[in-house]
Amino acid sequence: MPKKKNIDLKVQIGKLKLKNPVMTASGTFGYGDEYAEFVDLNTLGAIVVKGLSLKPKQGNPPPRIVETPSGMLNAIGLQNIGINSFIKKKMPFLRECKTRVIANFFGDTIDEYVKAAEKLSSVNGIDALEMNISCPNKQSGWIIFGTDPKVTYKVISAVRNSTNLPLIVKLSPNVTDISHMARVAEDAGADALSLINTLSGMAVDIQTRKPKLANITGGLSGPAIKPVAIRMVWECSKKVNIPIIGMGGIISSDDAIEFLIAGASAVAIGTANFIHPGITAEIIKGIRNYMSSKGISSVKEISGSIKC
Amino acid sequence: MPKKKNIDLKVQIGKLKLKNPVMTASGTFGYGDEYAEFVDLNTLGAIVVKGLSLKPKQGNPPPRIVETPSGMLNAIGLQNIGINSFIKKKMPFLRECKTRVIANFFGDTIDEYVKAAEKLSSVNGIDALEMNISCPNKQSGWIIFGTDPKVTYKVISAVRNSTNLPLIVKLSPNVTDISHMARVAEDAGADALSLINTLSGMAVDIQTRKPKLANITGGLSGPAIKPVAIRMVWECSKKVNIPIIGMGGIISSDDAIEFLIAGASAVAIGTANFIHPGITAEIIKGIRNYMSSKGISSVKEISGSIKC
Amino acid sequence: MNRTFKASVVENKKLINNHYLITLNPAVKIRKPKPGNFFMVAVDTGLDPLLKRPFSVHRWIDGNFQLLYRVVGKGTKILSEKKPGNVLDILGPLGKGFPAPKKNRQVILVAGGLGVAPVFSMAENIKNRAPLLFYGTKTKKSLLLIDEFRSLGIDPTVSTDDGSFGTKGNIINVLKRYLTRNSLPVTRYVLYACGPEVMLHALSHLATEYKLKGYIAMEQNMACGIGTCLGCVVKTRKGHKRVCKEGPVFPIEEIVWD
Amino acid sequence: MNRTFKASVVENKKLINNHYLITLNPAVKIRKPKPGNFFMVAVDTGLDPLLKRPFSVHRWIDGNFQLLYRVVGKGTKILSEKKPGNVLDILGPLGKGFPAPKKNRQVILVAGGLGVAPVFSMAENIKNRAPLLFYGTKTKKSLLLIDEFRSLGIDPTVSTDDGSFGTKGNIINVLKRYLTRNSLPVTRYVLYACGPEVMLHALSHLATEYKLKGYIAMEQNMACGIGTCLGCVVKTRKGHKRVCKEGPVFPIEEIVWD
Ligand SMILES: Cc1cc2nc3c(=O)[nH]c(=O)nc-3n(C[C@H](O)[C@H](O)[C@H](O)COP(=O)(O)OP(=O)(O)OC[C@H]3O[C@@H](n4cnc5c(N)ncnc54)[C@H](O)[C@@H]3O)c2cc1C
Ligand SMILES: Cc1cc2nc3c(=O)[nH]c(=O)nc-3n(C[C@H](O)[C@H](O)[C@H](O)COP(=O)(O)OP(=O)(O)OC[C@H]3O[C@@H](n4cnc5c(N)ncnc54)[C@H](O)[C@@H]3O)c2cc1C
Ligand SMILES: Cc1cc2nc3c(=O)[nH]c(=O)nc-3n(C[C@H](O)[C@H](O)[C@H](O)COP(=O)(O)O)c2cc1C
Ligand SMILES: Cc1cc2nc3c(=O)[nH]c(=O)nc-3n(C[C@H](O)[C@H](O)[C@H](O)COP(=O)(O)O)c2cc1C
Ligand code: FES
Ligand code: FES
Repeated sequence: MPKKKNIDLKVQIGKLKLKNPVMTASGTFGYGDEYAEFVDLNTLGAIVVKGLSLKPKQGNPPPRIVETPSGMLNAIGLQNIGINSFIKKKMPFLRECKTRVIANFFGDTIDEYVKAAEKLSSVNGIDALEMNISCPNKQSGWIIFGTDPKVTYKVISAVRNSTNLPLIVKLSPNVTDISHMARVAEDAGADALSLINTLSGMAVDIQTRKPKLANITGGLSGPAIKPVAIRMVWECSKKVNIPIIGMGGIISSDDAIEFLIAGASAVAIGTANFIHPGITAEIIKGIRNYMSSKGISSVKEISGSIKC
Repeated sequence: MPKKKNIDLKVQIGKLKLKNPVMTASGTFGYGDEYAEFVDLNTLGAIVVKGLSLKPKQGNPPPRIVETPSGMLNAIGLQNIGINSFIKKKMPFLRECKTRVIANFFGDTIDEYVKAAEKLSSVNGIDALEMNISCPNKQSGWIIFGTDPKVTYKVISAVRNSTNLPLIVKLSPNVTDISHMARVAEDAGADALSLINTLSGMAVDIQTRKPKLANITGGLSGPAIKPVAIRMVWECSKKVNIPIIGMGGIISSDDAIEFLIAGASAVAIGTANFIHPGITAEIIKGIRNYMSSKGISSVKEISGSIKC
Repeated sequence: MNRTFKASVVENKKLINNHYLITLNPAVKIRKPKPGNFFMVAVDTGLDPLLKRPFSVHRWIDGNFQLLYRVVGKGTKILSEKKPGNVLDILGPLGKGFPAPKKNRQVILVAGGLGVAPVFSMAENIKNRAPLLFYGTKTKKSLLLIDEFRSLGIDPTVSTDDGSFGTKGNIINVLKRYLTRNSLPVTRYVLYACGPEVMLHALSHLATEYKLKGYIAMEQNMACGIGTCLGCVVKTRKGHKRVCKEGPVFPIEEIVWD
Repeated sequence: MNRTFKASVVENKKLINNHYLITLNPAVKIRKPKPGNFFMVAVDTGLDPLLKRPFSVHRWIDGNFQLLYRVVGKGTKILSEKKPGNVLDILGPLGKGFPAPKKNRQVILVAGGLGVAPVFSMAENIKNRAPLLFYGTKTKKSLLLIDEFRSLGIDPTVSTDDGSFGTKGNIINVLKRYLTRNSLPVTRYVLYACGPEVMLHALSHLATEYKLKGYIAMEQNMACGIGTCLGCVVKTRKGHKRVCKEGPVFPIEEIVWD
């Protein structure tokens, strides 16, 4: 196979144009600044920031994380500095980065989601919104927004009507039929889907007989969940027409390419940033090498190219 | 802590009395005979055999298994020798083992489930039935029996009415609310629950762009899924009054004890048998040592002893 | 004798690019493996890689055994980094080996690439039967064991894909030409083959065409190695059969190719 | 200078039961760590264990550094099996170290168990300030570095839980008795402590009671070590703070105990 010289890594997520398909997963890259030492942020497709809420949140008490086989559980509890501080303290830095900035956000009520979306939409330098619907809904007994199709539809359409920015909906994987939830999100006006968020899990200390996380349960991420994530991306990509950002356990460019082949248009790197803080740049390089060695000129050709 | 001499490992699953809480997980221990070389079968709490159907099944084409980080995907496709051959060829051996024999079974239709249950119930030496409801339902467009509460209720009650043996229902973990399915199973007459079955997953070969399994998707098992399994056992044990057999990623006695503390009354060892064929006996020994070092006299004291 | 045991690495030698020869010393006395048998090797102690890896027995030397392997993925990579003194968890010997050839048969050994590992073991076993060896590889550099075969009194007929040694082209064609030029009745020959699927497939066509009998060693992803996971099946004329239990060696006519 | 680097094992020595001293040689020049800084160490190359493990810098010797660690779980077990020549992936130095003591302060070092690792590093740094050392362990056998402290000119005041060496009982009580017997105004003392949570908690009570100032090094499960996962927080009077970033060393009065 001839080695390709002109490799086109550009992808488009709705109206949002990215220089390459590699983004960071929310909550695993802080607000970008901590990683500047390890990776040239300008090379990234996009930076997705830690989930934001209207007001700052303290999050859960420690311990908040525990390692599991090829994975980790986290129960950070969505600790964040709040949208106002984010705009004041973090956006000046992010605006200077030659990459896309995607603001991940959430709320306890539909109203909070809408207000957060409106506020973020008016900020110069934010290129898209990613709404996290794996959060408990105060109004319906703290059941996760993303597990009841009716509530899911309602909160997404409300947000849709309050922003003109590209709207990415991040689905909860803890459902019976993810492709149904994907269609609901598409119908409600999502421009793209992110999947997957963490699987709900738990670990117990057999010496103390106490849960290893203060919050009892937490979200499972890392390589352990990759097979579930790949399956969900594949199932959803057959059912919706909007692009999918694939994530869950990506630790190498091979993993990223696997997501693209299965149907993702872009990928996000999460837990792997903790292990190799420079991993995002290496994954971009690896995708380029793969394309070059296979004679593929545009990364778009890889997306959804699975042969079943 | 004083070392205990009298360690009581006996547990009871409905009417079924086991000498200890360690069973084998269906599909990972064949029909027991292959393991006789590696572990004294008489020491096991119970042997759960490979899932049986009325007629023999060829299963899926290869490749059927692929390794994933700390786990594996399988798409055996429920290959089995059929109930008749099982009774004729495998039961004579199993009857001689001084352990409980639990027949795992499934069907394509409710009628097949009932017939299989009836047939197995009349066999001398079978101590309990475990019905696998993670199988596609021919009558409703091949949707899994265990993911639609109404169908789940129907198939379980039908089986309940056709057997007097202790009936264990093995739930599918690929649902939004496992504790709801657990209650449905309890209402339908299950004497106990097994959880979890495998998570639905997938892997793609980035060189050929083909799924790594001929069946495209498969079931994820092994240590990778343990946090999800522990969480589900815990959630269900709070909601039902029938005993739970916990499984999913157990590879050591510490793992087994973790399941017991989280709410399981017994445990089943699956994938670990492939890695260490003698693991079941070691896990029994490890539970005994744990109890001895903690001064616990009955394993029943461990079950559900989590401190949240 | 238990088939689960620990063995310590005596030597782990790089032969050529990516190909290694590891010598293992079992901590206990183990059954002597037959040519075609294999071992499941745990390359590390953590939970990733999770499953043991299957490798054919290559040689058996005074209670030690050797495996010949190629680095293809993460398990074999880790294996290649093992040093003398490291201890590995092993299961085996497993599977059905090559059956002994009937009297008066001319044995034809066929090896493709690293299929030469078990074929050598068979050759050693039946060297007094003056077997013929047809051995194909990609290129001259990946040829292994030529001297060792010669010291068994076997002069390999070699082909390489790029023609850098022996005949250029695939070894099944070379074998075919040999058969057409030879006058022995086909019933006098018996094949023993191991190699990549595409080679075995071509060989089975040749066997059908020439009505040749013989045995081939198959590969398939494995979890247990002892017949219980049903993961390693291949399609045969009698339904799915397990490579680890009914195989890895199958009568050539039994395999159904897609 | 990049803080991700590879380092090869120079020596990995068992000191006492379960306690090891590893000497690492970075492949590139790295920043010199301060007492209280830590490194995140990848103990293996597979995906299990997945996360790097945090260890305080114990000593820095001509560009090499040493970690003193105890085998408590699977990561440290694997680390203890590393041999000279093995290469590890490392991140660091990380976190805020112990601040330099103000002039005229009498430094009191307090170490519990393996907390002695960073405390020694601090002691080495300020040996000319004639620090006092209060050092408690379970039993005589688990006492480490006594000779090394002496060679810094420090004579440790020791207590053991079982009384097998020094005073019997916990070291905070020993320190308390020392303070009650001494006439220096409390504002002249400054504490530098590392040890198990229960010891630090007791020390903080003592500090409150005696209005002592000082610094303690905290531990918490970590994923990233660089402040982004928010996994490693502890409760402080100013809300949750990250052990890896705002810590591991905190002013003693800042920590809120449950
Ligand atoms: C009976 C038998 C005998 C074998 N003998 C040899 C030998 O003598 N020398 C040698 O180099 N190789 C041999 N192989 C192939 C060898 O098992 C694989 O190359 C090896 O498992 C790859 O592991 P990996 O982790 O490096 O690759 P990865 O691709 O990372 O492995 C991922 C998974 O796929 C499985 N896998 C990948 N390739 C194969 C394969 N070809 N066959 C079976 N499973 C595979 C692995 O076991 C593992 O579970 C044999 C295979 C079988 C079935
Ligand atoms: C800043 C800091 C400095 C440390 N310095 C030292 C040192 O110098 N020497 C030493 O022996 N130990 C030190 N520790 C503790 C050490 O990190 C743990 O003992 C080690 O991570 C245990 O790993 P494991 O895999 O053996 O245990 P496991 O229990 O198998 O580990 C499971 C998970 O829990 C985490 N974990 C377990 N115990 C601790 C702990 N006490 N602190 C943080 N994470 C933990 C592990 O990192 C891992 O993610 C330090 C911890 C921190 C936070
Ligand atoms: C520590 C941690 C914090 C996270 N915080 C958020 C968050 O604030 N918002 C969100 O949508 N997802 C959050 N996630 C989920 C990740 O963005 C990602 O979906 C998930 O971790 C799977 O990818 P991975 O396996 O590559 O980590 C978090 C994950 C981790 C591990
Ligand atoms: C190869 C394989 C075959 C299986 N076959 C069955 C089966 O026939 N019936 C069934 O109910 N579960 C089957 N299972 C699921 C296991 O019994 C068990 O629920 C699951 O693997 C989780 O446990 P583990 O992680 O310990 O393997 C199978 C699992 C594997 C890996
Ligand atoms: S590898 Fe499990 S049946 Fe063959
Ligand atoms: S370890 Fe990630 S924030 Fe401290």
